Amino acid sequence: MGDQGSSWLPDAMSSVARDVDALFNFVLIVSTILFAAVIVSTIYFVIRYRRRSDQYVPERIKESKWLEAAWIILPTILTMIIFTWGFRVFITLSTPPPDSYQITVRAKQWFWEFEYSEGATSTSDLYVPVGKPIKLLMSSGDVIHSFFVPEFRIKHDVIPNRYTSVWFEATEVGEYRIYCTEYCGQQHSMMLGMVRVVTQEEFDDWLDEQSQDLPPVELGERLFTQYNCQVCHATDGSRLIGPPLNGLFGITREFDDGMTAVADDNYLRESIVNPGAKVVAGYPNAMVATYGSLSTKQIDALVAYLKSLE
Amino acid sequence: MAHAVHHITPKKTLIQVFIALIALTVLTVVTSRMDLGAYNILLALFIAFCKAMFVILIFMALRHDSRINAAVFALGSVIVVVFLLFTLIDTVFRGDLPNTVEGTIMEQEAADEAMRMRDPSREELDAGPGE
Amino acid sequence: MTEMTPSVSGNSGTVNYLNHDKSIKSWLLTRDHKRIGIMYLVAISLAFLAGGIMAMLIRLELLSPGETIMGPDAYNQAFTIHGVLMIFAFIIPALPAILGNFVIPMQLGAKDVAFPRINLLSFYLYLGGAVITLSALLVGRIDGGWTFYAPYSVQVGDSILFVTMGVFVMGFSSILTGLNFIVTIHKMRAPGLTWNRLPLFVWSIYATAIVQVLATPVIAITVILLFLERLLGIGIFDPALGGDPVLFQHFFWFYSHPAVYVMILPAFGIISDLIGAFSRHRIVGYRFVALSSIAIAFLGFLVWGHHMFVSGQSALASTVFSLITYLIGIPTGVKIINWISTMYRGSVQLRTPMIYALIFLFTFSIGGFTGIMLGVLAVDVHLHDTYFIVAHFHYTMLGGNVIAALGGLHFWWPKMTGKMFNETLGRIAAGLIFIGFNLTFFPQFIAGSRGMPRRYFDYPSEFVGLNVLSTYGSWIMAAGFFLIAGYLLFSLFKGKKAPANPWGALTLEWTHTASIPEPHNFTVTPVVTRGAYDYHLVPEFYAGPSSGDGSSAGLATQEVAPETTHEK
Amino acid sequence: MASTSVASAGHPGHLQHHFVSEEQQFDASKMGMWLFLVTEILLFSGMFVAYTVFRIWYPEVFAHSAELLDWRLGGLNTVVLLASSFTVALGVHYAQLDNKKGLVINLILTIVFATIFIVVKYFEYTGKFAHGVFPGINFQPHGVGGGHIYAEYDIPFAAQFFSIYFVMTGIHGLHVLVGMGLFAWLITRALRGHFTSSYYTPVELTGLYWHLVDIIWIFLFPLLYLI
Repeated sequence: MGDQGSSWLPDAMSSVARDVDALFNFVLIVSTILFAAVIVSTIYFVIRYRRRSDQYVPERIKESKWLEAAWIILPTILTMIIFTWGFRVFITLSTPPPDSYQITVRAKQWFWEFEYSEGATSTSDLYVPVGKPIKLLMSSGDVIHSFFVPEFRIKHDVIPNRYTSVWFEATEVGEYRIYCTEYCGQQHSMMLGMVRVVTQEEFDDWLDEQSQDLPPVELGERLFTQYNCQVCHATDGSRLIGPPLNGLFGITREFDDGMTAVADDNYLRESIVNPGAKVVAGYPNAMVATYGSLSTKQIDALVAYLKSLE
Repeated sequence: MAHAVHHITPKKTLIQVFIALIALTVLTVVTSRMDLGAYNILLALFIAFCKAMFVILIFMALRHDSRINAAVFALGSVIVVVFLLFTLIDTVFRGDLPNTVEGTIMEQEAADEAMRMRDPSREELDAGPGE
Repeated sequence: MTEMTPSVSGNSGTVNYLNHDKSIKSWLLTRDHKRIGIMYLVAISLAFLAGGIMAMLIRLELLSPGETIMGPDAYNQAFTIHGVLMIFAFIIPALPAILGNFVIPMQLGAKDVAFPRINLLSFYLYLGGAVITLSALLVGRIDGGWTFYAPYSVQVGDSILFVTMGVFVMGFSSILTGLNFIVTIHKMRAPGLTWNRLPLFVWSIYATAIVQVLATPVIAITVILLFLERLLGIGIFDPALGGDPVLFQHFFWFYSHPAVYVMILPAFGIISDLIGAFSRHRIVGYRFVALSSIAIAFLGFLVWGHHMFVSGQSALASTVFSLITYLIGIPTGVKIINWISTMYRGSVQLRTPMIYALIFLFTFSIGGFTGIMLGVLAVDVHLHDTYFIVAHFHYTMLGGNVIAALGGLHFWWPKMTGKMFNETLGRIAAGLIFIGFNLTFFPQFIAGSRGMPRRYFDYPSEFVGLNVLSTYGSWIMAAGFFLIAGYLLFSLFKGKKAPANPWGALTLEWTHTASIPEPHNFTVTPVVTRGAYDYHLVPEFYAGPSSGDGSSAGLATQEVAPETTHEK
Repeated sequence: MASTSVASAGHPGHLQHHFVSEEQQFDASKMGMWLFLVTEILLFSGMFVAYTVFRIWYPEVFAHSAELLDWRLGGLNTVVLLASSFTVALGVHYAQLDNKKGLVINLILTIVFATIFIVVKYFEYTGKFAHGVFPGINFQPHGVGGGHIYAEYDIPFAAQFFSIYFVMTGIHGLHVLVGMGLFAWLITRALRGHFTSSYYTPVELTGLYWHLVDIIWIFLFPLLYLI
């Protein structure tokens, strides 16, 4: 069962979260006590020893070597306890159990891709079964990102050209937000995701469903939202960062180099895979060319979906 | 007078040091052509260190300079060592816990490629990460 | 054995550093440390104003989720400009270059710093660096945050070349300032001013200068390598070419962590001077406070990796860096205890500078304790790169450096300008800043530990309340800063004439120079016979009827056999 | 000792007003120079760290790539630079003895050695560039020369080695050029008789700078050429 969080911490929803919280709360309480001592003694001294006469010069107080030593030794002991404790929890956090279920994570500007061992994939939404250790093997396709789920108390940088990982065991079914915490460009704060913790049966069903064939338009629509396309492209004709995409198929488009082209299958395909090739007049060449990794089937589905938009 | 305090290094000493430096240069070239394994680099660095000390102590006259200048130089060198060692504590031990993989993805792909070249039958070998 | 009477009067009619030559040229080409300090004050205040405006825009944008007043592009630029200006153009130079320049030679009993021309050069390097940095705005978007992490900084627009070039040039300014102070403190002390008698501000600037000289060259080479990475693709940092982005972080933090001690150590010195003067008490554990600054400066070089616990560096490195982080926390904590003990059985007077010292004890303690939390390996994993970090950083930097800087500015204002500011307004402004500061940044601790990441243009609705509080706080704080600017400028024209020693302090700049000091500081080189805080040795100094609030008439330091202080 | 006869005899022209004595001024300048040298060391330390990190990661690549660097040219430059350090030390020696001729001759010799160093470096660089050995992404070794088939050196991370080589020797070479300018300036001043045994601070300080440039090369030579 997950713990209720405090006013300081969100709910603790992973097996390690409670260990982290205990440590956090211990340091917080000790700090608060010491801080109160600092403030109370300051205020007391300021009032008690306020200047009563301009002529008064206080005597020099005797300094006690023992007291000085105690001030040094006691905090040292205290911090060493905290260090040791923090180190042990850190090792737990960093070492996935050997029986972990592995999911591959690919971070790109500005979304998360997840690939499951059965071949299923998902974007932005990470499906995991409850009560089972999950290891995420992560890498980045462009710049440094960082994978953070507050409720699980886990975070690790996702870097290009090297695999890093985090692990967690969700203790309760629910939905927990994924944040990117390493500044990665314009849409950094929109690079969100969701961990959907489900029961083992639901998870297995979901994996099965993923391997079934969806109709192309439906699959395309799902991909469109999964890849956060709607952040930049409206489907109701309004202007966002990129041009709106409804009613697009078959019309003639003008580009910023003065050329024109009919929006056919090939144009749509090219605009997904290589967005800088033809940039619609009046819009910045801002789309990141990270969609080349989509499979042919996925691109076909997206094109089918775009054609269906009125 | 102020300048009377300054130490004047005798010409003879300067010449001796210069000859020693040339000799050490020859020595470092000669030893580098012998195969001493890991000791090659240690020896080369030791010789370079000796040469540097000659230059610092005699040419730069730190031996007769005020101690604070020697302290400044020593402190700077210590900080360089700190920079080097503490960075190496990371880079040499990168991937000591399973949350970071030691090698880069490029290296793994190159290794996998090399294996596939040797054994074309193992098509299923993936560039993906090992467990 | 001679009797030496310090210059005591105000400034009327006498020649001082401000009126001896009023031409523009005499200012621009001055080698007088005091004038250079004043020029820094003007330039750095402008940088603070610009950075502060950015901060206000950031807070305004975060008043509500989604777009409030600007889009993500503008927001990302705003926090990058805020960070770069505040770190490199404001907080690193602020205390050494303004107050250090103005005060240190006088506290040493010297006529000037060791290398006055280099001092002027470093001012123009600072100015040039700041201009280069800002010229990036003309080139394109300034992006990437003040940390310039590779490979993002390798991919963004060319304006980052100007930003980093500006940082490079300002770095040289910082190096030259530090170099100047080290030599000055070693070689230019007045006769009798032994190391054990130095004001603690001098000690702290000395420790700061060591860090400036040793750490800053590394940011220079980091910037050079980043340049070459962009221009030639040398593949040291860029992972696409086989480089290691984590190595960039080592390079960056090897400078930038010690740099936070450039920001905070001078603040420690000012707080020591303030608490000593307004408690009229010798600083308890003087030697410890002095030497711990040096120790902190050195240990500051050994902890940079605590910024990288989740970066992918080796766990061994994380462990070592975490361990040493505690070692640096302990001397800092003991300093706080020493300051509080100094008030014990003292004679505490709550003038405006002292109020800032007390605010410092409050805010910096919070900054310190949260620093310990962030040093805990497992807890940092959760808190890293969230608003908890942002809050911690501002509690130590704004709540440490800037609060101390305000205390120091109020403390030395009469010496700089010869005018007293309005004490009542001073206290009101201090109150506004205290309330505004805590209201701005305390909610950020909670937002952070509950999971709100830093550098977020948009945020989930659960964080709205905390962000609204924070933005309101920023308005109160801004009001405080504008009030200070107002009454300080007002005092220039209408302020009461300041006596030579309005606070009854015992360091040389108060006892032996006029307010306003003459061009070469001292008519006669002072000879020092006691420590900077030995109030109990000169009770006769305070015996006069009006001594406490002003004239130091009656103070005479006996001259003992002069000692030569500068080493061979 | 502290109150010098010089000070009481009136300020000499080169003594600045804020110093008490020439000795204080000389000590201060020299300490300032040592501090500056330390900043130079730390500037180079960044490159040495990058070198060490990549060498430990890819030792074979570094050993293989270093074959392309000619240790004879590197060795020649080492000797030349050591000789220039020696002449600078002699120059200071003569300045201290009020021997203007000795000072000028040695400063000229220093510039001559420095020029040889730069010329050798120029031929090394152009020899590399001719075969496509550039720093960074332009690294595309080709052709045959000096007994090397350059294409054999087109292996992963060789580009890093040569990037580090060019950056380190490039910044070092820049320091040599700056030093040459300083020595030219010193010669003109020495000829005008500015330096005496009681005032030769610029010679001393430039000498210290030059020795440091030499020390950097003492480490660069085995690390780059003799792997």
